Amino acid sequence: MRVSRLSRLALAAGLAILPRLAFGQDAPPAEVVPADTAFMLVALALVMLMTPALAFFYGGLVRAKNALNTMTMSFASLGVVLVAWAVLGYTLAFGPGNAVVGDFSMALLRGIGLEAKGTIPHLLFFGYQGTFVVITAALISGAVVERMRFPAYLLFITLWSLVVYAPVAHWVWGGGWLSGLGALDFAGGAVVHVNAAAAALVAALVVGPRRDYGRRAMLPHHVPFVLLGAGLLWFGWFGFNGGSALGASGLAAQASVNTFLAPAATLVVWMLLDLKRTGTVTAVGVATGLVVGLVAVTPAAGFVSPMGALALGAVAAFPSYFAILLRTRTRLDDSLDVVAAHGVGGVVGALLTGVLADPAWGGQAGLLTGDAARVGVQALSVAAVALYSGLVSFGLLKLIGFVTPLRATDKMERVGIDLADHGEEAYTHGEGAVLVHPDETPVFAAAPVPAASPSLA
Amino acid sequence: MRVSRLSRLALAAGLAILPRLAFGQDAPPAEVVPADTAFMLVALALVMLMTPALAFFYGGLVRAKNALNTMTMSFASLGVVLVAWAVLGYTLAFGPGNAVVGDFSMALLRGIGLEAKGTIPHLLFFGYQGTFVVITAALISGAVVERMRFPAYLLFITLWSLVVYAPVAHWVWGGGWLSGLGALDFAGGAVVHVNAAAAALVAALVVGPRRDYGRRAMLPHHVPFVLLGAGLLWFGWFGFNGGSALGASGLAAQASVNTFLAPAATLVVWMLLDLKRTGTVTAVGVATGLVVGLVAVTPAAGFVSPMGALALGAVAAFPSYFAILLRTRTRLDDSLDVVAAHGVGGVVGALLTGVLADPAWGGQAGLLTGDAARVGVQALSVAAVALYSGLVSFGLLKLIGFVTPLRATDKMERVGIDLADHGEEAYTHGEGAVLVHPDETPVFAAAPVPAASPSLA
Amino acid sequence: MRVSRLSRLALAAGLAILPRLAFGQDAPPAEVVPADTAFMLVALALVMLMTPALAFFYGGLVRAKNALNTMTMSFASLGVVLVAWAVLGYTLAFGPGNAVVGDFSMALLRGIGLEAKGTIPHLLFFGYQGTFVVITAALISGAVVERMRFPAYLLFITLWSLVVYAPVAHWVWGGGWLSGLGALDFAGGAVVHVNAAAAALVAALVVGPRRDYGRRAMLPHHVPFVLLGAGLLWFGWFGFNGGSALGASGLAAQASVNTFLAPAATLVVWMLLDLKRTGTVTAVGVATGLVVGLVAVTPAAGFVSPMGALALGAVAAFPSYFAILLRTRTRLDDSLDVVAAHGVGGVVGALLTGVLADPAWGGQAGLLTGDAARVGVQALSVAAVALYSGLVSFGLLKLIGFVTPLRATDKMERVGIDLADHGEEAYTHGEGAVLVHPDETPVFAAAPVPAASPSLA
Amino acid sequence: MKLIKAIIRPEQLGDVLAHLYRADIQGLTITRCDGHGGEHDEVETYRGTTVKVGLQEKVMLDIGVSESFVEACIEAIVAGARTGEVGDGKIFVLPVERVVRIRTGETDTAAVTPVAA
Amino acid sequence: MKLIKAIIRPEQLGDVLAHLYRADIQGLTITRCDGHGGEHDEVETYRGTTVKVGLQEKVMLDIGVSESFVEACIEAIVAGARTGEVGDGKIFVLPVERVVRIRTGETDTAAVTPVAA
Amino acid sequence: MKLIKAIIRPEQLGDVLAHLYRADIQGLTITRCDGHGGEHDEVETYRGTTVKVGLQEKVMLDIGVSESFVEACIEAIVAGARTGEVGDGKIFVLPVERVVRIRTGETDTAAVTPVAA
Ligand SMILES: Nc1ncnc2c1ncn2[C@@H]1O[C@H](COP(=O)(O)OP(=O)(O)O)[C@@H](O)[C@H]1O
Ligand SMILES: Nc1ncnc2c1ncn2[C@@H]1O[C@H](COP(=O)(O)OP(=O)(O)O)[C@@H](O)[C@H]1O
Ligand SMILES: Nc1ncnc2c1ncn2[C@@H]1O[C@H](COP(=O)(O)OP(=O)(O)O)[C@@H](O)[C@H]1O
Repeated sequence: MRVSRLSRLALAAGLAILPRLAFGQDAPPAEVVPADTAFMLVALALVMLMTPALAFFYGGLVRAKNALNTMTMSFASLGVVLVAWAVLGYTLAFGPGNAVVGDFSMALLRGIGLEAKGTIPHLLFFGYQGTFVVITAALISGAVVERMRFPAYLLFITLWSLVVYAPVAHWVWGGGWLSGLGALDFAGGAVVHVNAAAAALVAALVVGPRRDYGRRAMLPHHVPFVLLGAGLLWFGWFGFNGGSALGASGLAAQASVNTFLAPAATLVVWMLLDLKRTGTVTAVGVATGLVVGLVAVTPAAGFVSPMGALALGAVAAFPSYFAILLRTRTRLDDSLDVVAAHGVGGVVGALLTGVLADPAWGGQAGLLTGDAARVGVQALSVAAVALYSGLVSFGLLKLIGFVTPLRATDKMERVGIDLADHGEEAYTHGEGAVLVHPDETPVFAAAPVPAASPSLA
Repeated sequence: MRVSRLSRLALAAGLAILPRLAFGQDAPPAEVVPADTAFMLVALALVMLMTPALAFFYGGLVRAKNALNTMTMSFASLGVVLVAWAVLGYTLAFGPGNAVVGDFSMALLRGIGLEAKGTIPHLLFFGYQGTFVVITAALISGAVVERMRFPAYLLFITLWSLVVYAPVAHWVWGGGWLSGLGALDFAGGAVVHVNAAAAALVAALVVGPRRDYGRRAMLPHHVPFVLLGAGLLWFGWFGFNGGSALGASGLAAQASVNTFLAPAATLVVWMLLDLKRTGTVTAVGVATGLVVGLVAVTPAAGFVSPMGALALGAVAAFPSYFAILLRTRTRLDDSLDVVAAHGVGGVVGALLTGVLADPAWGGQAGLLTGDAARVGVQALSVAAVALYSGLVSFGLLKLIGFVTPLRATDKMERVGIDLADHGEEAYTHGEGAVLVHPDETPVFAAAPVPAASPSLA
Repeated sequence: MRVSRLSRLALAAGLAILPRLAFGQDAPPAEVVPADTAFMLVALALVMLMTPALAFFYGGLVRAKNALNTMTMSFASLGVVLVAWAVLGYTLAFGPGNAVVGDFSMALLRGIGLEAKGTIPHLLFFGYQGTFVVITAALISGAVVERMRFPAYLLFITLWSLVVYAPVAHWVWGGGWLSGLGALDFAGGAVVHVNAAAAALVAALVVGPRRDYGRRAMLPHHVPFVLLGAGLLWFGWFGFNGGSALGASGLAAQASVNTFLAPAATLVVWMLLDLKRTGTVTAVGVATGLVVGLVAVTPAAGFVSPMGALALGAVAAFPSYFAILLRTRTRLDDSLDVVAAHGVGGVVGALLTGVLADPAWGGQAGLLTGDAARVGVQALSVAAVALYSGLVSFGLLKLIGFVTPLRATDKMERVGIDLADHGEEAYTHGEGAVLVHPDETPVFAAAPVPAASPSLA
Repeated sequence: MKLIKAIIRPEQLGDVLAHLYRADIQGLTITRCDGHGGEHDEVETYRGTTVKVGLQEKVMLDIGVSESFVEACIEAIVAGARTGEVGDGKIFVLPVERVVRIRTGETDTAAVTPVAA
Repeated sequence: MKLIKAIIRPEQLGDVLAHLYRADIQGLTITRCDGHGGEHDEVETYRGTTVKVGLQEKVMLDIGVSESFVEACIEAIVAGARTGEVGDGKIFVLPVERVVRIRTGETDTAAVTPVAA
Repeated sequence: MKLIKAIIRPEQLGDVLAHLYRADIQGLTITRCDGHGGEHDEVETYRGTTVKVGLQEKVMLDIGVSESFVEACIEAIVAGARTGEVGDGKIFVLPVERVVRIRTGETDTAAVTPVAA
């Protein structure tokens, strides 16, 4: 298991590695280290930025009439999910509890102060973990954009963060049952990516495909935004993977540089596949490819060598590339390919971590270095997370469906969710818009057209 | 007063808290601490980014024909205000001087070297403070966009940074009279937000409303830019509030996590208010709400508990939300709601700091923890700053009005300030544009139309 | 030479300055310092972000039909150039080798681990240097956008990074011949900017001007993107210049604050020049001016005083401003002014470093402080780099021209490279697009028009 | 049946619409366009490149009306669009041979009569 | 020679094009526009500002056809564009005096006959 | 009075304008549009989705001219717009019944005569 093996490594390598979850178990009396705090303060900001970045990555891929809805789906997670995390989620994930879930001991942030957790203030650890749940919940939106109603979405991600994310985080990072099996998940291949992808798959199925899916061309309305989002995601991912070392250690350097190298390799392979298949290198492909590389290296960042990261990135391009091609032949309208990018990418990353883990780079052996069982454990952990996330997400969606409709009406879809659920358009010029004076109550019904008017309409 | 109390706290809590202004007064012989320097180097960059971020937040809210003008108003502050700060502003704010203003001892950066100021190099402290004056001056532009002439604006913010910002910063952070009263302003609720908002209010009144204000719909031309700006502002704000601890301390962790939690709470309340009032959650509202949360937590970040920050964020949503609704019923064309967001938000934040300040989290008591007078001091400090800023800004604008017109002509407004004052358009396709050869002097007069031509026009 | 002088300085000034290239030569047994690692982990991320930033700076300046091509040119560098750097480039630049080039000792990252290089892990140093080569190669694209074929471009920058960048980096930073002459280049005035500009000049000449160059107006399609790119570039540049101190030292503070001040001065001068010449302050000018200031301060950041940086920034505005004006009168279609901004800016910065270098700020004397020969050395280093880069780039392009055409056809240019080489458009609404079912092989030929149809077309 | 094609300033659109609605003319189609006429050219500068932009943003209205409404329609447009400065725009009246309302298939005058709901 | 000017919903464009191609009508020009008719106004809110947006996004087709194709063309448009809800749009048929194909200088019917390649 | 409606390639607009100005035709209105004709379709790919984009970017000119200028106008457009490749576009000449200059209320030929200043 990660904790104990990492501790051994820490001794072996003589490095001040700070395993992510050593706390509250067998960790030595901890003290706050300023340099680690300095790095983690920045890592907090970097990972926070990933959710706005996702808003642009996703927002550029949809049609203009749904751009704001898609972006707001990400931004809203910074509100509802983060508040839920502070109130209840954190303690369910990181409270002692049992093997399956934490407890209520730190509900409403009780007892979380500036004392050391590892080598950083506990409060900072709490905040840093909060950035993870926010982006994980937001990832799901990619499967239901352009037709899920916004209130239902808000309800879903809030509950999901408590009922799905928190326990799964507990299993892997909070001292739960998966952490006992020796599953390697450095920065959240299973907890973040596979978890979100399983929920996305189920949500896409429950909500159903867009009315035009498979019948009409629905093209990205703003590809530069996709690139902007991808660029900022990569930037933030240095905080995501590097920060998962929880200090400014050599391990953080390894994770960061691996986070730099793996997507580069994925990018190269993706461009070559594109060139081979269509004779062109698409910009959307470039953005997608590098995100897939980032996803794949996430579980591996602190366990594989830099050359291993390059190899992992290159190999990870294939399954996701073809999964995307395949998906469009199906009736599964996973609109922004959460499953192909985060699901397939996350699974491949987790398995390759089991293959490529290198005792010289993180203290864990993998298939190539003699630990044949590792890949099995990795597969098991991924399967468990996917299964749990999928089943509970299904239940949640059905439940929410009783309270409020999940699905936008045909008319809303045609007009666009921006107007329907947000009362706004992304790009306006304001011509022909008539100011409603604040005292007139805005009527949603139309202005009455004179009934028997001789006029022309 | 912040300095002395913080020092006491530092001792009491046994933490290496570095009070922002302890320098040159009763501070112990200081030494540069690498970990603190590491964090503050990044904080400098983070706060610098907030001004470009503001350019997008503001730029998306105006009409396309004024987008570049609005954005350039922010970017220009990184030029003129920063140079003024290096030449004169810093010494007026942080030079010993008297209770009202600094002196000229550090004009032209004299004597500012790499020696320690607190635990970071003095030069870094200077640079970090420079990022604050740049964004504060840029904030004002939100009240005068779409009709103030650009040269007058440049003149105004340059002088304002010297005559208004520098003294006010001296009062609160430079050892001036307000710092003697015990006013709490962690990262600039009064100095930055109330200060800018008062100037903005006056500027909106002096320059007057846009010609179409209240008569025609003037809609945001690019809401995704508003979200981009808000996202990057939040990101940079970790440097703004976290960095105000001036080191990688527990205080920085507290300030950073509070900066993460408060806007989340504001966001949730804002969305609910929106839902309740119009049945929709607007994206502009999401962006506005989170900025209001950030403003409100600014004075409080290092003085309140995380739960306090959540509460503060939630409460702060109400006054600003309704202030924005109210403003549109008035003739006050504070076009981008600087007063409602930064003024009301800043005042509410300052007062709530007085209410929620928690001795266990920063060493200062507030109303709820027994110091009933605190709220009064907070109110006084806010009022003093607002009054001074308002009055002097008024004088400055009148003065500048003698030198160069403040206000764009009707025609400029109609055509858009981008063309009028910048000779550019934000989005062009170039069709119908005729290249002027470099040797022809560009004539602003039209090409002569043949006088008695039989042709058709 | 930088190494030895810096070492002397380090002793003299009693500061923990970490000269960039002291490693593997006469450096004392090194140890990893957590605070330095913390800062450099962030610097890595910051400089990485500069390449996406460049994508927007460049992408906004071209016409909409080439926006994706231009942006992808930058993003692709994060793939191909980075992989080449890991495989071979790094060892050619930083391997011991001889005075001209490194060797193959660290090919495929052999021997690069977490041991200290200076005060940070060697692997982190490798990654940080990787960000430099990526952006340098991407800079070149500005000279050939809107008409160079994408596959040829990919080939070119990959080879260029190995055959040009790596040796030049070796000369200056890897212990090569230029580092023996005492040339000062703090963060890459010569290695990055002059180097890229020389290649750009040659590439613009070899590929030839756009068909419409000088005949038709080709306007920036999206000026806000230019500002976004400039803002993010500035942000990242704190990692570029500050990080070149390779630790969280006073030197890093000096470099960072100089990186803040110099562009501010350039901006002010640029705005005044604009105002004087055309009566308006252009937003594109603002973006360009600040980038020129950043380029100019790059070689100087760690060698000049803050007042020196202000002066340098102000002076550096003039040559680049007029170089841009001049360029449009020539047949040299350096489309995005790589030569005027990076070439002229880099040369001016290098020379002014020789003039303004201040022993009190970095330990090196310049013309004004008594070392008259310095400017000559600076000129020599710049000339050597420009010459080598220009000549080898010429050879490379000619070579690649044998393998695959460099230049897009007239038709491709007319339609836009986005469609031609990427099969995408930047902004689509999808109307009129017909879905091709995955099983139909996409035919590039048109749908057959019925030959003898009586219909109307 | 006529098609009235009016080119006006975008900032006058609101006023023109108000006048048209008051004249009971509700059906119309609007297109953004650029016009060239007797107005002065704008000079723009992008880095070293100076251009003369002879085109001004305009808005084009296409309004199908029956003969009896032609006068009222023109008057409403003129009332809303006139500023008196060069560049106010033009109105063209084109003959129409047939009109079809797509929803119902009604033709001619019936096609442009408003729905009574 | 007629010019058929049809205003339709943007989301129906694909269907309309399909019907037109099937009717062997290949030459056409499309413009994005905004329409006002009997449809309900949308209310939008931006901060404190509430606006009624009376304009709906539409697409305008300009299709030059010879007389014999007028019926087929109208039928194709109606078939592709009708949803039955208010807002489906209108078709105007205008007389054309002359058509020129720019590439060849051919005029009238020849100008709109498709190239045999 | 005629309305000349020309659909041309956007990249030829500059040349067409130059020719028109030389022919003393200054008043005109330009709209961006998309055209379909005998040109090849472009194939675009976005992730797994492949689409055929049958529409090419075009520019439409609306030019009101008095009868005597029709020939000159057509010639100017053809001169500026012809490249010889498929896709050069079409010109339609429509009859106009009335023209009004909004600024002055002048009608017909007077409405399109340029201001002498
Ligand atoms: N002959 C014409 N054909 C088509 N549009 C025209 C014509 N003349 C003018 N316009 C349109 O009307 C607008 C205003 O015309 P202009 O001649 O500048 O002003 P005015 O009508 O006030 O004299 C132009 O920008 C153009 O869009
Ligand atoms: N008289 C008219 N002239 C020009 N365009 C019209 C006219 N009437 C309607 N339109 C266009 O047709 C669209 C639909 O018309 P509307 O009257 O709302 O629906 P319907 O035709 O189904 O009754 C409008 O949005 C507008 O673009
Ligand atoms: N019948 C038509 N009605 C309206 N526009 C047409 C028609 N035919 C062609 N066009 C327009 O002209 C453009 C060029 O026409 P096309 O037939 O491709 O080339 P060419 O005229 O050179 O044979 C088309 O893209 C379309 O915009």
